[in-house]
Amino acid sequence: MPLILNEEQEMLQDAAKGFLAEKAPVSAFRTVRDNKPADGFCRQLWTEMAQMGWAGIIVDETHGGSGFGYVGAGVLAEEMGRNLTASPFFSTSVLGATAIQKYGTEKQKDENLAAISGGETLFALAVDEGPRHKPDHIAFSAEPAGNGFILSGTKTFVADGHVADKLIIAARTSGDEGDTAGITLFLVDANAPEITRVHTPMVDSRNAADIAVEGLEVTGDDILGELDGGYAALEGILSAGRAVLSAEMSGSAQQVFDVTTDYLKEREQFGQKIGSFQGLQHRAAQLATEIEMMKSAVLKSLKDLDQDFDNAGMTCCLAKAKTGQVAQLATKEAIQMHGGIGVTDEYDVGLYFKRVHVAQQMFGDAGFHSDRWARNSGY
Amino acid sequence: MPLILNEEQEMLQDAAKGFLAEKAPVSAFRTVRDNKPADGFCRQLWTEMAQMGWAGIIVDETHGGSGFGYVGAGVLAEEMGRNLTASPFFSTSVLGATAIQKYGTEKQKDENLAAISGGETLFALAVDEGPRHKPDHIAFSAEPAGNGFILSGTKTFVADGHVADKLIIAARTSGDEGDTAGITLFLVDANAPEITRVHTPMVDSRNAADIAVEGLEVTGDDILGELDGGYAALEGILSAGRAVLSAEMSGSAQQVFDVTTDYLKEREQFGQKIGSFQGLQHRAAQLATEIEMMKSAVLKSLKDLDQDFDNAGMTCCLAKAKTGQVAQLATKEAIQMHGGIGVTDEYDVGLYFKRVHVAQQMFGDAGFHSDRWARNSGY
Amino acid sequence: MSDLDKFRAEVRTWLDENCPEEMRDGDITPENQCWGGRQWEFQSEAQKIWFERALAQGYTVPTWPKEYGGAGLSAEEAKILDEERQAINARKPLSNFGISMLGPALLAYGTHEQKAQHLTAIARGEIRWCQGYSEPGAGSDLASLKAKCEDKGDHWLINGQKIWTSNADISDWIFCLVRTDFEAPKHQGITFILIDMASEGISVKPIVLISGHSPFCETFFDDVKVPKSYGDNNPSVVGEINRGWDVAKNLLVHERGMLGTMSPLRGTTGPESLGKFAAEKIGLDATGRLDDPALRQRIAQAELDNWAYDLTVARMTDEANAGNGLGAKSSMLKYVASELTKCGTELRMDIEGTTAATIGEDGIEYGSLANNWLYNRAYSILGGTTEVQFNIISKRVLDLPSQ
Amino acid sequence: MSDLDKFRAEVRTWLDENCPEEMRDGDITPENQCWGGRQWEFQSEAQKIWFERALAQGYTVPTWPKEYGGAGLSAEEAKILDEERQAINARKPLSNFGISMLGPALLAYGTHEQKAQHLTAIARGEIRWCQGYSEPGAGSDLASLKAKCEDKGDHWLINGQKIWTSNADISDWIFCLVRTDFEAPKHQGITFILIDMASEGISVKPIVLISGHSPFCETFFDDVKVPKSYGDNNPSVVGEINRGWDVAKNLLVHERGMLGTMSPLRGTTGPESLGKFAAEKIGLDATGRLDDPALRQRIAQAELDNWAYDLTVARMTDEANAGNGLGAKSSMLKYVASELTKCGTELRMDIEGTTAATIGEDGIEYGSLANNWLYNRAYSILGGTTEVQFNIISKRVLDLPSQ
Repeated sequence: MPLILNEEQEMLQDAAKGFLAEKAPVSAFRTVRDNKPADGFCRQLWTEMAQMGWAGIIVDETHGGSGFGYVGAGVLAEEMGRNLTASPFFSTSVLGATAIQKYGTEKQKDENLAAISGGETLFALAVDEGPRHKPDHIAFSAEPAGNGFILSGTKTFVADGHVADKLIIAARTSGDEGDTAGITLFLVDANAPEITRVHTPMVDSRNAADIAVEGLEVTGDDILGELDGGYAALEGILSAGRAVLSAEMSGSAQQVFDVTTDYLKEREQFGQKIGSFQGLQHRAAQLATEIEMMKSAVLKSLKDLDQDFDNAGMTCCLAKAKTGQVAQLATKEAIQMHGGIGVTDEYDVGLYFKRVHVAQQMFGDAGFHSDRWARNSGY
Repeated sequence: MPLILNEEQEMLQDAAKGFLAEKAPVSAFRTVRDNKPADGFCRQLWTEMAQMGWAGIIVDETHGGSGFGYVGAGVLAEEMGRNLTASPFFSTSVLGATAIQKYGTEKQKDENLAAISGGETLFALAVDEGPRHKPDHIAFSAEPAGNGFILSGTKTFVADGHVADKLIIAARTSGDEGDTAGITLFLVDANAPEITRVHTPMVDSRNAADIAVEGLEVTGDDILGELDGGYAALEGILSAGRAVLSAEMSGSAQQVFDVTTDYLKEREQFGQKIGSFQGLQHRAAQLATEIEMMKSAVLKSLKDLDQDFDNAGMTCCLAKAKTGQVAQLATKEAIQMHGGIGVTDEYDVGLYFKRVHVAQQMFGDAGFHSDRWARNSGY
Repeated sequence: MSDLDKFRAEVRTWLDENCPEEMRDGDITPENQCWGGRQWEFQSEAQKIWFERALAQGYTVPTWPKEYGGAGLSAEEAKILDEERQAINARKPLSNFGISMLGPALLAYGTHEQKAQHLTAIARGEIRWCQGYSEPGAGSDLASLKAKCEDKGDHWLINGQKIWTSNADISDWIFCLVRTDFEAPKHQGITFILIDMASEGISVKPIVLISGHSPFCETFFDDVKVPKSYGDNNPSVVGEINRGWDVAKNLLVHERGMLGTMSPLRGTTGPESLGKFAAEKIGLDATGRLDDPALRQRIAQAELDNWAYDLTVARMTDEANAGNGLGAKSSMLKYVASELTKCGTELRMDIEGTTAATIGEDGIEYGSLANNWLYNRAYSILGGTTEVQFNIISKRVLDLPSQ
Repeated sequence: MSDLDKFRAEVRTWLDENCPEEMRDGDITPENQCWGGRQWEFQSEAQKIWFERALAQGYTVPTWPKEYGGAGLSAEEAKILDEERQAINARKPLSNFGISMLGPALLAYGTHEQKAQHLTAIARGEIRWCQGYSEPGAGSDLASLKAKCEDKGDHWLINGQKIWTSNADISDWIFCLVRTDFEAPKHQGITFILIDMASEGISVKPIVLISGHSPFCETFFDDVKVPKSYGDNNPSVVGEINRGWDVAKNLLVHERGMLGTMSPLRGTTGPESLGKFAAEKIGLDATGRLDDPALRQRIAQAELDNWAYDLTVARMTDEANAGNGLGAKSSMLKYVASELTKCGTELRMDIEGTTAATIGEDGIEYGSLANNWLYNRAYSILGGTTEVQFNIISKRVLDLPSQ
């Protein structure tokens, strides 16, 4: 399979560019940020996205989705990254949809996938329990009780957790905190009275929640995937998330670089366009090269998810590592090359810097993934 | 104590510059390299160095030395680094003299220090047993036998080991390979029939030896420092070595940078001096800054050795780390900025590149020392 | 007992008797700092007492001549005063841009009458100054500034815009670079002028940064009339007309020196090392190493560089004391300090993870880690960008050719 | 069965029947490569047989026209031949600069008679060519070359010096850039000329590199007479006089593409990963990580970058096949490949420690790790320095302004 978009995917990309330019450019994100609606995003926009088929982008057509797979999701995420579009796309249409479609029972699929595709039900994935990503350290408890389990524990940094209708919670059904065996995923109603959600606005003006669960009773029907074998499913969902987040960061990095090269062509100092200074030219050339490398890594991880989902973990890991590094470099260079105005709120480059920081931290930063790669490679 | 040279040290520096420019410039090193004398250095030059008081630079005046301490040794090493001077200075006058003067008995001092200062006896330190520096992993065996010990084992990369008259060997008298306790230093005659030395010319055209010892009988009088407590002494000798090696690398880095900036001012391409290109200017400015940082680190480590020898370990560690990084960057940039002629043997920059590589590896490279620093700092 | 020893003993006694206990917390922040100025209100009685006692002694501006409100101390004496003040962890009684920036320029270039008016008012904390140098089109290339200053006989007429005027909204006067000759080569048509911010036609707009609210403003001049003179031999212009660049250059060097000597990583974690802080937050692995190898490497590198930087400041200071001035090498310190400052908060953001990236419902809290982390991006831009420092190093330290 | 499938079947059979077993080791090195030329001696009977059979088939230069010794294959056919050859791990029967560098230029710019003489001789392995472009004063700025070529009526008279002429000491002819007009703008006075190395006045001096002996030479031209023509319609000059830059530019792009597509880290450790190699040499710590944290980080970064690089080559190839040419982005590949190549051997030197830094009594052994490590410094210089690649990227990819 060649490492380029096919015609259908290119059309999706064009449509996304057009839609977002009209409905959700960076100025729309600023409005959300400044007006602080309780949801943290614009419901009307989300409804229109769902109508475009985006909410069900990876969902099979039989379940009301548009069946574009992960390359399609990545195409959308990249454009959203360019426009800093805030929406429940990532938590619902990537994480939620992947969880249900790849690991759900037929009943779970029937109950959820159409609602995801229609933009009706919002999902959130509750994994981390501390300030840093550590998916193999799950202490959140699921004690057997009668026919089911009782869930108790806390989760942090649950993206869109404040508005989710359903939560996917990684809990421990056996073993110890550091074990990957004994983890089970549960699909629960986010509005259950046993669940307390505290909204945590993030520095990128996106939203998450800290979640505390106290004595929530669930049954075996609420398990997503295998009892005690949820880690593989968690890994699969995280891989999809990492690849699509990488696509989003790639879009942000490309956009901020484009804005910066435009600025280099306009801004004059010392009687010359600053883009004519070789010091800046050489840094721009290096960054442009890194961006090409990043784009290849992202596309490969998305294609791998579509082709062989269960074995795509390592390429998603590498993509997230590379993208984290390049997007951070791109946003730092953007601020520096813009000079004084680069640190003003009025200019957009700072917004990209903040978003990339949070997206880096989500599901592991470049250091996390390089460590993971090395360990997986036997060193 | 201010972080500058005092008047006496400045005079020493001027004298070293003058002497080496006349007697041992880079061309002299090329002659040694190309003619391959068995010693690997020029005996006549060494005799003259000893007459200048360099061989006993750190040796007390009561033992025939010139008592300049480690700052003095560093001043000389820096100038030797500038000129790539090959001599037994490092192994004999730094390692050997430190070992005897700091840890020797009065008898050992009387027997050895004057001979070192006179340039008559050559020393070598045998620590490593594999291709990478690991001073806390000593397997070389010293079995108790009668009143003494029997030494057996192998050592690698013993600098100047091929010509040394005496060897300082780190051996295990108790404990296991990974223990720092149970190491003992022995001072032995290098020409003992139980010792086999294989000359190993290095890529920097300096010389070392692999050493194999089989059943060499020694007595308690041959112990240098404490029985089983030799690791502290070893650390002290290594610290002194690291600081002085850092001074040498600092000299090499400064010299190769000077040569490079001269070239940038002369060489024309595209109708301009290449030093007028901002791309190269900014890299040169960064490197110049790094060199200043390196110089401070080196001087501090030397001063610490003179002021409080036993507690200078960490600054010597940091100096070696910083110097390794900067000197490597400086030699790489020198080759790259010289372009095609930078990779020819005819130009000197490649000689500095090779020397810095070997000096980096000796007694731990920048990675080794940053790991050591972090561990020592509790993380 | 030498004169200096005697002085030290006197200073020690004076400080001990006069500095209120509450002012011995050492830790000046932009919030608790005593700025002075028309709008100034003391935050505590102790702050007021400390200021007044210091003022009476000439210790708000110890090295300035007594006739302008200072204590006329020599450099050695001032160093002793500083040491003794720090020894009891006492705050500075007054600190602001008038003392650090305008004062030195007036001392070097002002007439007696200019000094008498302006230095005295600064020393007494009566007037707070801001700086009007940068313009939207004149950042790194400061000398290309365009704020127009026309000679209208008895007054100057000023039109134009300044940017990055710190605290312009709460300052009383501004020292400004304006263009008095548009025909001359760019460095030769600039004039250094002193303007009352209450003048008609001046308006100020605060700048919001990526880190949130900031002391920076944009300052607009719309047909602002500035008297030629504030009294006999007390012109509004400092130095010669069209020679303001010389005055400003002096100040820029001063500013760069200040930026270059802060201790970059220390501000990040307080007295503790970044690595130890990380070990507490993240924990160690089975080998005793921080349980995040990539982060560990970055922290060790930052600590190594910070150590070498601190030593370089020490070495260059010692060299300067021995008669070898720092010169353009100050650009090296500015460059490294700003990189390390950025690096320090970046690392801490990574150590603290999503906790640090979480902000309140009201946005980024002033003084929070996230606030500092974002603000610190400006360090490699303000006071001369890193690129400008590189240009200075390559030309003035390395003597590389120009194109 | 399509024509191409049929062709594939034929080729497979032909290779199977004709390629000697000994030639199926795939691993061409500068030592066992079949270079051809007047001084050439086959290293084995198998090498000779394989060359002769391929020659008879036109397979020494498969895409060249049959009349000049090729097989006249289309691009698709040539790709199939290559795939099938690689499938049985067969060496190329002949490879040299004539095939890779001069051939394409002559095919594009040569007269029929030039092609008939030179292409045929290349195809038959009779003449070995070297390249005379760079001069001591014309490296990155190649177009500033000064080797002087004067029109003397029936011959050209050449004086000057070339540098980096690979294998000039064992080559038969040289294709050269010389200056025929010293008045014209620098790109417009250059001529591309073919010269017999046996001509009187040519002398060659090998260049020793930091890595030891090398194929590179300096080549001196001292009143060298070159005939205007080697026969009817067969001039010594290729293309127009003073327009040699156009011919050369074509070749440079070709050369850069070649350099950009090698697989940078693979050459370092063979099929194995660098990290696994390090784990074997150095061992793991108690947590299962390589027992050298800094080195581990560097290796992981190199593997990550190498992976992204390989994917980028693949993606750009796919884009080119889909009609979006690579263009100046080839400079990106050249830059990254040379950095990774240097990095790979650096890492291996650090992994192997003093073992790798030890050389024999006779100096650096050819083919040793140390030899490669040192030689690899040249990758970011030869074929256009990294700095030149950056200039190309900023101008032709990013469209940044010129000064």
